[in-house]
Amino acid sequence: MAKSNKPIVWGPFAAGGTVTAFVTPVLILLTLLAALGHVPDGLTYEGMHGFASHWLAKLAIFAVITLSLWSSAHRLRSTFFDFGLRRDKQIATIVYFMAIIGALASLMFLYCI
Amino acid sequence: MAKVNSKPYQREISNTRWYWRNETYMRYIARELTCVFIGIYTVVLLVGIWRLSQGQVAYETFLQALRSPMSIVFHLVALAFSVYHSVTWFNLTPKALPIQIGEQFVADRVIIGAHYLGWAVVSVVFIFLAGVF
Amino acid sequence: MTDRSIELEVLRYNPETDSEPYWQRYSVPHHHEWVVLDALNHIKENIDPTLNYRWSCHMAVCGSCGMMINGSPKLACKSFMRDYENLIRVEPLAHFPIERDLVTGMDDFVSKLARVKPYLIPKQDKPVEEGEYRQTPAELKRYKQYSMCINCMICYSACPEYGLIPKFLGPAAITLAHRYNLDSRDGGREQRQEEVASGEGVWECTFVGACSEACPKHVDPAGALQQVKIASTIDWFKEQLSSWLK
Amino acid sequence: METIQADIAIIGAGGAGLRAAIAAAEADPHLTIALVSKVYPMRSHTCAAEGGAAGAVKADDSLEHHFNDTVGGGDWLSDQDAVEYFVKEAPRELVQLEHWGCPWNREPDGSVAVRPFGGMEIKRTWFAADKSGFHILHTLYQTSLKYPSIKFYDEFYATDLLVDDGHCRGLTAIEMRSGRMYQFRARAVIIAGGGAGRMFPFSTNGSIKTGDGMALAYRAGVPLKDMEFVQYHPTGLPNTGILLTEGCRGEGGILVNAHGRRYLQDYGLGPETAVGKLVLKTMELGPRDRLSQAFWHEQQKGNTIPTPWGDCVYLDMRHLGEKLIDERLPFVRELATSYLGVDPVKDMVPIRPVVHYMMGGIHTDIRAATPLGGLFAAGECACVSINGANRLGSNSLTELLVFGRRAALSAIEHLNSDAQAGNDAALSAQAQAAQDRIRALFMRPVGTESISGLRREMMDTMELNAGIYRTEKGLAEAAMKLAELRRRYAAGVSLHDKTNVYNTDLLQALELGSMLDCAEALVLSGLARKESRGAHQRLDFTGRDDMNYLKHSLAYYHPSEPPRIDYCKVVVTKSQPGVRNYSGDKK
Ligand SMILES: Cc1cc2nc3c(=O)[nH]c(=O)nc-3n(C[C@H](O)[C@H](O)[C@H](O)COP(=O)(O)OP(=O)(O)OC[C@H]3O[C@@H](n4cnc5c(N)ncnc54)[C@H](O)[C@@H]3O)c2cc1C
Ligand code: SF4
Ligand code: F3S
Ligand code: FES
Repeated sequence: MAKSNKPIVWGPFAAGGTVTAFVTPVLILLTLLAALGHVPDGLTYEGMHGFASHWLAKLAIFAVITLSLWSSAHRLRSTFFDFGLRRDKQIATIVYFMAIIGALASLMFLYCI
Repeated sequence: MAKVNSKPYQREISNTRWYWRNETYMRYIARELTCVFIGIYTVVLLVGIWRLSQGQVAYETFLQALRSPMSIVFHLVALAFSVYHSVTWFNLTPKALPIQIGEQFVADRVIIGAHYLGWAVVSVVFIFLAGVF
Repeated sequence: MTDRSIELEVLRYNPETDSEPYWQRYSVPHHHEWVVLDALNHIKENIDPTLNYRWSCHMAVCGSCGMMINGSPKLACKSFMRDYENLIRVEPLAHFPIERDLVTGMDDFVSKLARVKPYLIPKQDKPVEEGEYRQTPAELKRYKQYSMCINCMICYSACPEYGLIPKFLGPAAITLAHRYNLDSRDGGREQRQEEVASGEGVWECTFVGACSEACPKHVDPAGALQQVKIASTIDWFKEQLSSWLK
Repeated sequence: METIQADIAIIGAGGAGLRAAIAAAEADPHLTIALVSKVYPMRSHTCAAEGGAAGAVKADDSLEHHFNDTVGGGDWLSDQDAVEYFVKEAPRELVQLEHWGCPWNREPDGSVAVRPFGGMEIKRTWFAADKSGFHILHTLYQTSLKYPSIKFYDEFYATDLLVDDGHCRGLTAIEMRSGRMYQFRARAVIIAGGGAGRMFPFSTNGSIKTGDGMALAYRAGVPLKDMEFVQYHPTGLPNTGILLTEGCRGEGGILVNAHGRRYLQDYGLGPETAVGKLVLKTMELGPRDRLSQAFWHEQQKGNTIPTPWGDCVYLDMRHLGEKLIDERLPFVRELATSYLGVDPVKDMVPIRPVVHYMMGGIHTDIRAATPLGGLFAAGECACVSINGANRLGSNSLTELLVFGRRAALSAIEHLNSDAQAGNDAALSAQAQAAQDRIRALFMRPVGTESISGLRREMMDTMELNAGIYRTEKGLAEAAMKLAELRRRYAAGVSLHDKTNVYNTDLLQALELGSMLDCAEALVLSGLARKESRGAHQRLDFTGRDDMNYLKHSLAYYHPSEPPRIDYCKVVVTKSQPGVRNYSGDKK
């Protein structure tokens, strides 16, 4: 039996799971503040724009978005399976494709900032 | 002993409802479902970046949109799920990455504790950078 | 020491006479120190000699007596009656074919076990005359936990992915492969990876973790499987990298 | 009936059977080896062994020491040529197991660690925490998966040997999952069926230890040797009979009576040693027979603690500390805590002697060959004899390895000499007869004799009359009772379950038959041995009598009458019978 190529999708999943575990809750907390009307300084247009202009910040944002999209996509794939949707190939293609689109989009937006 | 009719009985497992069978499975499914919320939230972030790239007006509309009740509810639910993801993820880390120093393995709670600490530091740094204080 | 009696519902099946399994109820005395296996033995000896199940050691080491007790896979010889209410439901281990009553088929597990080469493939051969391989207590400890598996198949019964995907090599077999991979004397990991890192190998595991929760010997197959995934992933990227660099 | 052809058929896939299979597969990959076992190999009772396996490897030890401890421990009933072979092969086998991956405990420098056991001059027990047998069995089983020439017939219950012209040429076995009978034709057969402790109601033995292997050979005309020697292990949990390994004492645990007093010094095992300071071969590190007998005397004196499960004494390990207990005796802690609710780290554990091991068994010579051509035996079912009148703890696991391998090598020698296929028609007729006998059981209407009833009566008799101390009267009563039970079994036992698939009612009926045969051999051998030696203690003949009884008993089967008891010589080479000295002043 041949070894599987799963690592190529699993590696970023594991990385993404770790990243989201560390940062997603606090990010949600921050945008929640904004949603409640208390926009923190850093989340105002000036604040964000200033921050996101730096190439290092761009890289970080790109990494967070890409990895968390990827890990969500990967988990979604197995969750579909767990819910009884057994067309794994098709589902995998769709969810990973969407994650890649998201990653590319973020790349483009960041480039535009 | 002459005629033998051996046919093992294969029980069916429900493909779509198995996770109701016990608490462990339900906890697992809840953990897996965190991906939906984290995923959608990431898309929200993505939209934010997009709007940011379009200039101040666009970005402010985005901030405004965040204030809808739907968004607030979503944030609360997503926060709960993402915290659940973090907790489950960190709690399982020592299984996946055990550390052996000399003969002994580092105790699970030390590894988990270190992750929680890191999590707290990261969160505080973010809050600080975001200028909440 | 009998204070009360307790009802035991047992899933019965005889392929020669039944088209499907059915529940049968027995009333057994309750003794404080009895395990479910004692109750089954009581039934077999005093009530119904046609009840069939496997057991031998009565000390949680032979791995024969795995069965579902109130819906969870357990060793009958390690499940105390006192920990249950007045009705205990006993079924054959989930996910396995029922041969008869509480006896399930072992073939699948046994052949999977053989496939992962669960034996030492030495780094270097050493004649017996030259004595033992050296292995420090630290090196021993590295894999010791994973060598405690009694092949009771409880983890297979607990793992929903095995239920959904019967081809999945499953927790215990992969854990035993990992046990040898971690052994300082062993050099056979590459050979085992052929099975272990295949699609039907470790990659069917979604880290449900139920295997480790259920394992009566605290082997922690879930942990082993995640370690195998990480190591296989590192392998894969290394392999890709080195083939690019060529 | 389907026929399965093999070069070597092995009955039993415990430690001995697996070792034999591997040895045969390694010696000649072209051989077909049929490994027939009534349970999956890893369920065999070798998995229950806790303490460890003896082999002299350390610099302070020697083969000489191992030899002397074994022969003295066996009260000079061991065959000394066999013991010599055994101690010589032992280290090699243990190293071999290490090479196959057995997780032996280690010293800081990476060499194998050893622990003391009862009756040893020098500590020499290799151990894998307190799951030594478990690790040995799984190492052997997993290693055996390497060899394509080993064919596993798991959950096949062997019912009869096929014998033609004074040669064993195969066996019949029932496949449990189908109820179908098969005949196995083999040019050599090795029996490795394990012990028979289940004859007794209170035993460390698993449910599968019903003496089938012994009975197979016995009924085929091979005598059972030294069956009267039954080992009681001094430290069993009183409610279940679960064993707490001798390693408990090896690591420093002590025995105290109801008054909180150590008592072994009163029975020739003293002078009392300091708690926590191990002195080998004395006090708690005396041999099992002596310790179990001391318990009996304490019980007579009223120094034991009454419990709902009978009288007990305490095993005190509290001074060993949690760290040592968790590292070296974790299973003991788990067992005592879950099955008795007593944590040895904090509490004294009530224990009492429990039937543990059969020194006797199928008569074999030093080559593991039985008197029947083509039939070999190894493991607990065999009696070589290295264990004599009392086995030293941790010699059995080693014996499985040494003589398991030896049996395979002898079987191959046999194949290479004259082994023929035998007379096909005669063998098939025998197989047919075996099948008919079982079919007859199915035909019989459900009668008055229940399997569990007969079994209970047998167990009660054995407990009452063939225990730690025996008398003429008790043994004679047991002999009568067993003759009666055998008769009732033959005439009236019937099955409630008349279906084929995984019929454990049938299995238990057949196992009961084996136990009754073994029990009768045991009791009659005991009745005939009018002396006290090792584990065979007679209240009416209290001394050892080398003049008349320095010989092995041999019980010969008779289908309807009690066995005939005969004797054969004990091989004495370099150690003349002496005094078993377990008092600390021996030097
Ligand atoms: C609790 C306990 C602890 C022990 N601790 C130690 C220790 O620390 N050190 C030590 O040296 N010794 C110890 N012993 C003794 C030792 O473990 C046993 O003597 C030894 O394991 C027996 O091994 P075996 O291979 O002969 O038989 P087993 O392992 O009992 O195997 C018997 C095999 O025969 C098969 N079989 C039986 N009947 C049939 C049949 N009719 N048809 C087909 N197959 C059949 C069974 O399926 C099984 O595979 C201990 C024993 C017990 C019970
Ligand atoms: S890993 Fe645990 S549950 Fe699974 S077979 Fe081994 S001992 Fe049983
Ligand atoms: S339950 Fe199953 S999915 Fe993996 S972690 Fe255990 S094998
Ligand atoms: S009977 Fe051996 S594990 Fe339960």
